[in-house]
Amino acid sequence: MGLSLNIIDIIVLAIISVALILDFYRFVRGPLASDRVMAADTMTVTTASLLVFLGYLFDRYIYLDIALIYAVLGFIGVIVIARYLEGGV
Amino acid sequence: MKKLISIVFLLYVAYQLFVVFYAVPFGTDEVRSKVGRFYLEHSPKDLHVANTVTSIVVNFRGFDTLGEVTVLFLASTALGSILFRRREVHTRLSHLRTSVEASSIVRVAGRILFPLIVLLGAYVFIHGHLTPGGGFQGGVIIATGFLFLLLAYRQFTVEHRTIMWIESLAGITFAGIGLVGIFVGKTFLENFLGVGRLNDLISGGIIPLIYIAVGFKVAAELTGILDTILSISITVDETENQTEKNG
Amino acid sequence: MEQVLTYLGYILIVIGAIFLFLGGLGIVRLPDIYSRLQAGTKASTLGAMSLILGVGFLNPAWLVKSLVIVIFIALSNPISSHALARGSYRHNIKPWSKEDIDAYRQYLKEEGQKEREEEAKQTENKD
Amino acid sequence: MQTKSLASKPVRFLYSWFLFFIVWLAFTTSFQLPEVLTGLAVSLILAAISYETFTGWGFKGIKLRNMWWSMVYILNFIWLMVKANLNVARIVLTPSLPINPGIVEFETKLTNVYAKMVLANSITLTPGTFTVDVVDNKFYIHWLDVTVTDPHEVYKEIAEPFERILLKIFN
Amino acid sequence: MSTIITILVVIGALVLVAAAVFAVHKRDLVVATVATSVISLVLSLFYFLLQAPDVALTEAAIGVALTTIIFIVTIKNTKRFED
Repeated sequence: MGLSLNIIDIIVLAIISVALILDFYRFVRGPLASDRVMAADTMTVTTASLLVFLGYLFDRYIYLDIALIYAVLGFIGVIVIARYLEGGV
Repeated sequence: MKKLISIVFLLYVAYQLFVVFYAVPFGTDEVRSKVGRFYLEHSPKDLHVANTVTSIVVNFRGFDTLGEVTVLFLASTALGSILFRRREVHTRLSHLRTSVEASSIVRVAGRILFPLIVLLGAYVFIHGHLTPGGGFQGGVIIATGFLFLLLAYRQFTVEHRTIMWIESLAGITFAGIGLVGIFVGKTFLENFLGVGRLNDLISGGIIPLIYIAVGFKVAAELTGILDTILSISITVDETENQTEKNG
Repeated sequence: MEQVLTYLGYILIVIGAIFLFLGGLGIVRLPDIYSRLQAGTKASTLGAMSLILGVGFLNPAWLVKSLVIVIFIALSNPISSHALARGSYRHNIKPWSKEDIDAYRQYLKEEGQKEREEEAKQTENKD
Repeated sequence: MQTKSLASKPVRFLYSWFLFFIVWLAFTTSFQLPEVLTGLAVSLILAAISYETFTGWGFKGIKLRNMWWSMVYILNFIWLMVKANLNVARIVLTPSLPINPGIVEFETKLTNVYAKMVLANSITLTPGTFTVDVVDNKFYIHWLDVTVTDPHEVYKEIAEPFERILLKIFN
Repeated sequence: MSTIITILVVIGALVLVAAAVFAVHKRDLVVATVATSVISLVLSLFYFLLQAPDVALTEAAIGVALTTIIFIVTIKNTKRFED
């Protein structure tokens, strides 16, 4: 893969990786199920933006579709668990 | 001790797998088999399909896909047959799906976002031959949209008769397109339409038609399954409560 | 003009990445689920929006689709966090509070009372 | 839904069709004839299914005045959102965590359900506040740094800047 | 592949393993369900990095809500241990 990255790209990727690790830390630590769900939700949003950025780096327009799916559907998984917690499902 | 042994064993297995896979030059031309090269060459050239995976799934191995769709249909039917009696009890016992209503924000969001989710699903399966995705993925997205409605509104249920009709019609369309292939050409699911220009919406012959049928079928099946299992989850509670009160 | 768009895009992308990082830091540092939801939702929503919009500016042909993604994120992300907060509260997870300010608990208590009364009435009618 | 300002069925149907078609064009970003025709067909089917619940107003919503106030609202909102995030950043980066969280309530003057949703989402995304629940016209807000607890004061503090504009758009 | 992307892949792999261990070892099944959705998220990212957008899209569409609801309904109808 002939991927040419400039310094800003590398910095951005590094920052997003650190953000993902922080989210995952909360996922591991989170004392309650809700904390973990929230961490997973934040990870989903972060990953969606990471996918858009990687799509730009690979220069493939169609890769935006996957990020679109995460943006549109990502919240339904959270609502499922939220409804379960409030006794709704 | 047991744990230690299992961890050591797992690490050994992981190491061996690493050794094996490290030797394989993934992603280079050496591993591409004859079949793979054939697909890569012929799918844009003969069929004018931008998404090679689609052309393999629907055209070169279309019969396989028909089998998969049938498996999904069987699974949904089997689930329905197991849970049917429970459903009957459910409709008799309770007028509401759940005890706690969703918050009004979620309900209003359901009104606005549901059509947009369905539109995205339609986009994914209609553009299956141009962009990633296809019938199955589009159907799953539409079913997720219905899941959102089922979660947000506790009175909302899906009309199972309509679902059955959509499902059957989509299945018949798929098989019918295949049969037309027999009559026009030689084989089942042979392409009988013009292939169009690469990267146009009207291209790839029968692929978009089949994907639309598959999309409808998968969406209908999954929606039916979701509605069934969500009703069941209430039914168990309700029947338990009922027996407690009566007994 | 193109130069300007490129600079603008990169600035937005870096801001977005920093906000995503701050969101992660926020959910690690804050004391309870509700405060964490605040940090997580706000920072990650703005971060994602800014980053995706930045990519749109870098590549003007992508602008429309990235705008669609941004709009969907802005619509759907607060809803999911709101639903999660409501679900957690109704699952009896108490918020961390210095001065014990909690209007919602009062409301839930009243509502529970009302429901119980109604249920009692219904069972009476049945019998 | 407000029965007062409900548009007639054909108008709502046309409005939904129009809106879905625009979203479709945004998905495909292409103006070739087959794409446009397919989009028209798909959004027609979708509008036929869901126009009853999708919108209550129809084209009445699209007025120059409303568009102008929506612009004002969005700009205002973006500015407040940036401020909110700087605020969160300040709190998170301060070692001592200067917060005093609590849940407060206030009553809104809005009657339209869509307006309420917009208000709730805006509150969720702006400084230190977070919608926990909406019951009829009562909002329950988790506030990261509570300064006042009286509903009227809370209303003035949190909701007023949004509601002033929202009342102009939705009424 | 560029170095930073290799690092990203390594981080993702570690997250994957940790989430898998979580899903197996936690007594609270809701947490295990969330762990599976994290696994699906990272897997989707991997497929994306390996230039297989079709598979990534499938993983995204299925893993984001459909598996969750099936597991949650199962948990609801059996038993949940909370920790």
